[in-house]
Amino acid sequence: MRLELDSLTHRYGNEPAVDDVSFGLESGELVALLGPSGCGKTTLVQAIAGHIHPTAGRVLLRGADVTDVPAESRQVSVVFQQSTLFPHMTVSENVAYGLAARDTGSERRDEVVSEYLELVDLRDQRGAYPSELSGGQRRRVELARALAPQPDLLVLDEPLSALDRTLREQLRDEIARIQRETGVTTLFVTHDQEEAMTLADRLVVMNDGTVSGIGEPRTLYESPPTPFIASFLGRSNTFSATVIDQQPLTIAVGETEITLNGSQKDVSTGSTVTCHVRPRDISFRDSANDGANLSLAAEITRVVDIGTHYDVTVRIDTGDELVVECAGNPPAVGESLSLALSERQMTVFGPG
Amino acid sequence: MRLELDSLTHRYGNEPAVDDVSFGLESGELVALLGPSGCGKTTLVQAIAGHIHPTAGRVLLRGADVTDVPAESRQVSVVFQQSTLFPHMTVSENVAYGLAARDTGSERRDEVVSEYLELVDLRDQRGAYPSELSGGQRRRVELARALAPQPDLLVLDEPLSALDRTLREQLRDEIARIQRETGVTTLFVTHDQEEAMTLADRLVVMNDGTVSGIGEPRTLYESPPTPFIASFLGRSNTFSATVIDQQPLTIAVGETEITLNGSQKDVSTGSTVTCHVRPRDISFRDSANDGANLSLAAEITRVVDIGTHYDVTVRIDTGDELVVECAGNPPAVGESLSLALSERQMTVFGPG
Amino acid sequence: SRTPELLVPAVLGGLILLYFALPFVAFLSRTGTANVVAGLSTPESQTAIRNSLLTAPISTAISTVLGVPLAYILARRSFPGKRLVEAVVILPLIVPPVVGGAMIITAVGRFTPIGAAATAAGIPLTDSLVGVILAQTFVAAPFVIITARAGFGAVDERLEQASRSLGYGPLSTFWNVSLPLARGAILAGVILTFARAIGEFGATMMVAYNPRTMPTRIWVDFITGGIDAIVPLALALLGITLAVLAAVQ
Amino acid sequence: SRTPELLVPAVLGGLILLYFALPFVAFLSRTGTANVVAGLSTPESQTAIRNSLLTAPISTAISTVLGVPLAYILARRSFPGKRLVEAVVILPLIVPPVVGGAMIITAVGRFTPIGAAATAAGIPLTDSLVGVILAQTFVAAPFVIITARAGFGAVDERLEQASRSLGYGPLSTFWNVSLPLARGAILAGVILTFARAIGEFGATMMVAYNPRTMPTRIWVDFITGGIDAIVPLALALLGITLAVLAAVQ
Repeated sequence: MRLELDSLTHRYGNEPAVDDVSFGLESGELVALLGPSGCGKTTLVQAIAGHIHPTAGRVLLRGADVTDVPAESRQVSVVFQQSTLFPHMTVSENVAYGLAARDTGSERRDEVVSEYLELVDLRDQRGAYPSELSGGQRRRVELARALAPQPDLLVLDEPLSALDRTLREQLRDEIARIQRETGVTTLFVTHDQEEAMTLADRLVVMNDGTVSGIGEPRTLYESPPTPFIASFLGRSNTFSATVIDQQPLTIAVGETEITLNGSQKDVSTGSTVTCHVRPRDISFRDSANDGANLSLAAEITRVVDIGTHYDVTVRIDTGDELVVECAGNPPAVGESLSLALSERQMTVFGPG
Repeated sequence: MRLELDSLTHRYGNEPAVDDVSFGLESGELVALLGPSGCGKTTLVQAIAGHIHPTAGRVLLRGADVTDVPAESRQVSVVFQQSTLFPHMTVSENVAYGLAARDTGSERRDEVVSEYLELVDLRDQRGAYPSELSGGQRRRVELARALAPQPDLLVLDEPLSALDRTLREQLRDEIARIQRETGVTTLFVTHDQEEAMTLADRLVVMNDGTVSGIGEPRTLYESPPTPFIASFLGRSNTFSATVIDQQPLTIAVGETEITLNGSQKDVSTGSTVTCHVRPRDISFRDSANDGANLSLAAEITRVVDIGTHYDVTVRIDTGDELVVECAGNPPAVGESLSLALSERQMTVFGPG
Repeated sequence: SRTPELLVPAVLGGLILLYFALPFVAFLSRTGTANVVAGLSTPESQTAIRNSLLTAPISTAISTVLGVPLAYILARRSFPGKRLVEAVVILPLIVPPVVGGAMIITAVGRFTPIGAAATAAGIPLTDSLVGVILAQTFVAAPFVIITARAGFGAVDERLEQASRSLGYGPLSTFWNVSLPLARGAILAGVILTFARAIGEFGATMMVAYNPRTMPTRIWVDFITGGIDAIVPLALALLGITLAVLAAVQ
Repeated sequence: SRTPELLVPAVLGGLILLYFALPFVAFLSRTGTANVVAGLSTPESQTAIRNSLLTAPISTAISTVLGVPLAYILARRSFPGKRLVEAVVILPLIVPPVVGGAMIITAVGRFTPIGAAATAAGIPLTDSLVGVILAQTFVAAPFVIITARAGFGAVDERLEQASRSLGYGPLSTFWNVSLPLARGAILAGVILTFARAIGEFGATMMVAYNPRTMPTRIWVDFITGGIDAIVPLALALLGITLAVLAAVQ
């Protein structure tokens, strides 16, 4: 593996920032490290880059333990949320900086600088100073500077969070392209699940200093292993139900009994479970809901026009309110109708 | 009208920041002022609040010209992107601050403070200092402080931009609820089109110091008046076409001729037009595409699994590449098939 | 494992720390040999202490009352000639104290129009306590201005804008928001100004060699009695300065 | 339309500006009446100028070489006893110069172990140019330390981390990134230190009344000849200080 974290734990004073974190990146992979602010992402970045020494655990690069190796000997390039371009150097001096450290000859250095400025589409800005560039251009110079020394690992620490949405989406696509073209092993750190899911081959989802789940975006989105991942990876409705039978698992949602043929869940009869389903996976039962094998009675309590779609809030038997996303022709408030949802798109979490 | 900007222009030195901006807010309305960074939004906020004196034009509140009235006499409350809670005062002292200025008796003041802390669900934090609160709690205290003196106008200047996505969506819903409950006239300033469209009754879209369009979110999204709004309000595909006939407007997209019965556009025959259509409004023609009356031949060039959906890139006759959002079962790369799109969801922009 | 990285700077920095600390320690260990109480109870010492305790607080008060508003304007406004104003504020810090003293004499000395008028009115501006205050204020005031300006600069202007929008005028906003939030920096500036004022020597020697303050008394006693003669008064001067520092922190 | 808002602070601030500027202007207008060239060509003046131009740059260099590394450590690291180190750095700024001079004498005076050894080796530490340098360094070094620390503090630590990750060790990162980016603040600190060193009077009078520097010469000439006798040398001292300020800006 290119990068491996082995039971990494770090405390600031007595405050644990990350606790027993283990995961790895294969060569050429783009993995997103995803979690809310304060979940310990930055501490991991600092430990991987070599700016802090973890309280316990190991960092391995290409299989070698580098926990005690200083930052300058790790070949890990980092791009932070805030620009770290050297303001007293031109664009090409910035990009050449990491090459000079590796004793690249000055002619070869010029070539490499041109190559990477070409890659980020900034060949005409060679002589400009960072202060003369736009926010998006600065990001791209940082990418070029980080990539030019051909690092073993590229760490992008919230590289898009300080930007406007439009620019963010543009640069996100550009990062995807650059990663495809260079094949550099990349750890993309973000709090934005949309960004993470769009870019990453795999997600490592963190919560409160620990790993909450690891997997491909679609797998984690469709079959979240924990309630935290269910709610963090996208809008989520939850409602409670009672287990009334096992094999097949049968639950009561208010008056309605639902049999889940596909779900294998270790919950005892009589216990309360939480069901999770996404707003876009619920529809209003009408002629053609082929895949939707489950039904729930509901009353419409609120309809909001979001412009791109309608958010319809409904109340079901249990008193829980659910949101249904609906593209057009929303029902009227007060109407009673039947919700259609499919077992495949519903996740059941046991108590505790 | 509650607030009216009348031909507002402001220059910093010789640099024009906003140029001839006019719009108004009706009593009780929630209007979003939307535009990318640097489009002049902040200058407008400063002029409305009374912190800068515009180079030309007028600011009217309840019909009265307040352009020369100092900030403290305007009854306009502002919440900024960064917290402006007074760090040396407790939560309740912060909320009471604006009441004390208006000579509210101290007993009545306590009542009002409780009422507004109740509104933002922070009744237990009365005695806390801002530094002891979470980011989300600080935002809510700011809202309570801004609302307690019952301002004529509430200006929210990028209030959610510094927060994580999850918290941002939570607080967005909370702002909608609070605005509904208090009925305060609100100008919500943001660069985030999703936020703006979710919250606002009407949008004022700005670009480069001028107003690019005003209207309801759905109208602007579905029938964008300018190419800027088309691309800024959501993902957008563009492709070029040539006008070959008028009445009905007929355009040639590569080899394909398309007749647009509903479009009334003042473009001369032979001129090149730009067509705009959203990725989610294109589908792959199969059995049932009732609404989609137009067809285009296309070849699949790339399929990316985003987790929540697939982004399918296709190339059409003209060489333009379009992105199609598709929920499941994406076609294979290299496949040739027919795109279905509806005239209603396509916008044509003339040259220039 | 990271300490060796900064070994060279640590050694260099340690040298200057040692040089700062050594005289301090040597001086304090010397105090045992002198009779401090007897040294301080001579009439000359008493007068010097009284003069210093009278003039330094007044100089500090003048510097603060006039300097803090100036610091606020410099932190918040831009105006034509601002760079000149900044240069004037730095000037007394750059000008050697004896030259500053000479300058004050050329402005308000006995034979200048201002000085002559003041003397005629019974308030001589040189060789008087007023002269001491003039010298101290000139030399010490920049400290509170520069420090307070940095303090106001660190207060986010939007906090003041929020206060304005909540119904407070510029003056009440200054009192309610700017001043309390810049309090720490202003206090640090006041302490520096007081320390500089009560210890002022060069300009005072020029403008008001008489009446004696503690620093000028120390000099006179040193000339006549050597180092042992001045330990009590030097210790008292150091003690007052450190006591003010401790009281305000 | 906004100026009246700040009328009161502008008037108060204007008063102190006036008080800073008035002596300066009065002094410069006085120079016409004195023969500057003749005043500066006496052997005494020449010696004083030479001594000052020799000692002040050396003191500034020592303060910078030892102080900047200390400033960097204070800006970047936390360690046990950091508050004590900070207090020691502030100490010479708080201690009155004459007391500082007295302290230096108790540490390295002729009759102390260090002073006696140095004298025996032919390098007396008091009443010598070395003594002048010791006095100047003690009083002036804190300025460059405090200013450079603020300068390093304003450099985003992540720029240094980026340099490390790009293959540079701590020392080359300091040279390539930290030092150039804190350059402005460090230069400002060097100027303040030089100005304070070349103008140093109180501590110098105690530690090395002889050989004369420009400030001590000004004092001696003032006692014997009054204000007119010292205008040339005071003007020269002011000119050197302002010239250094102008050269570096």
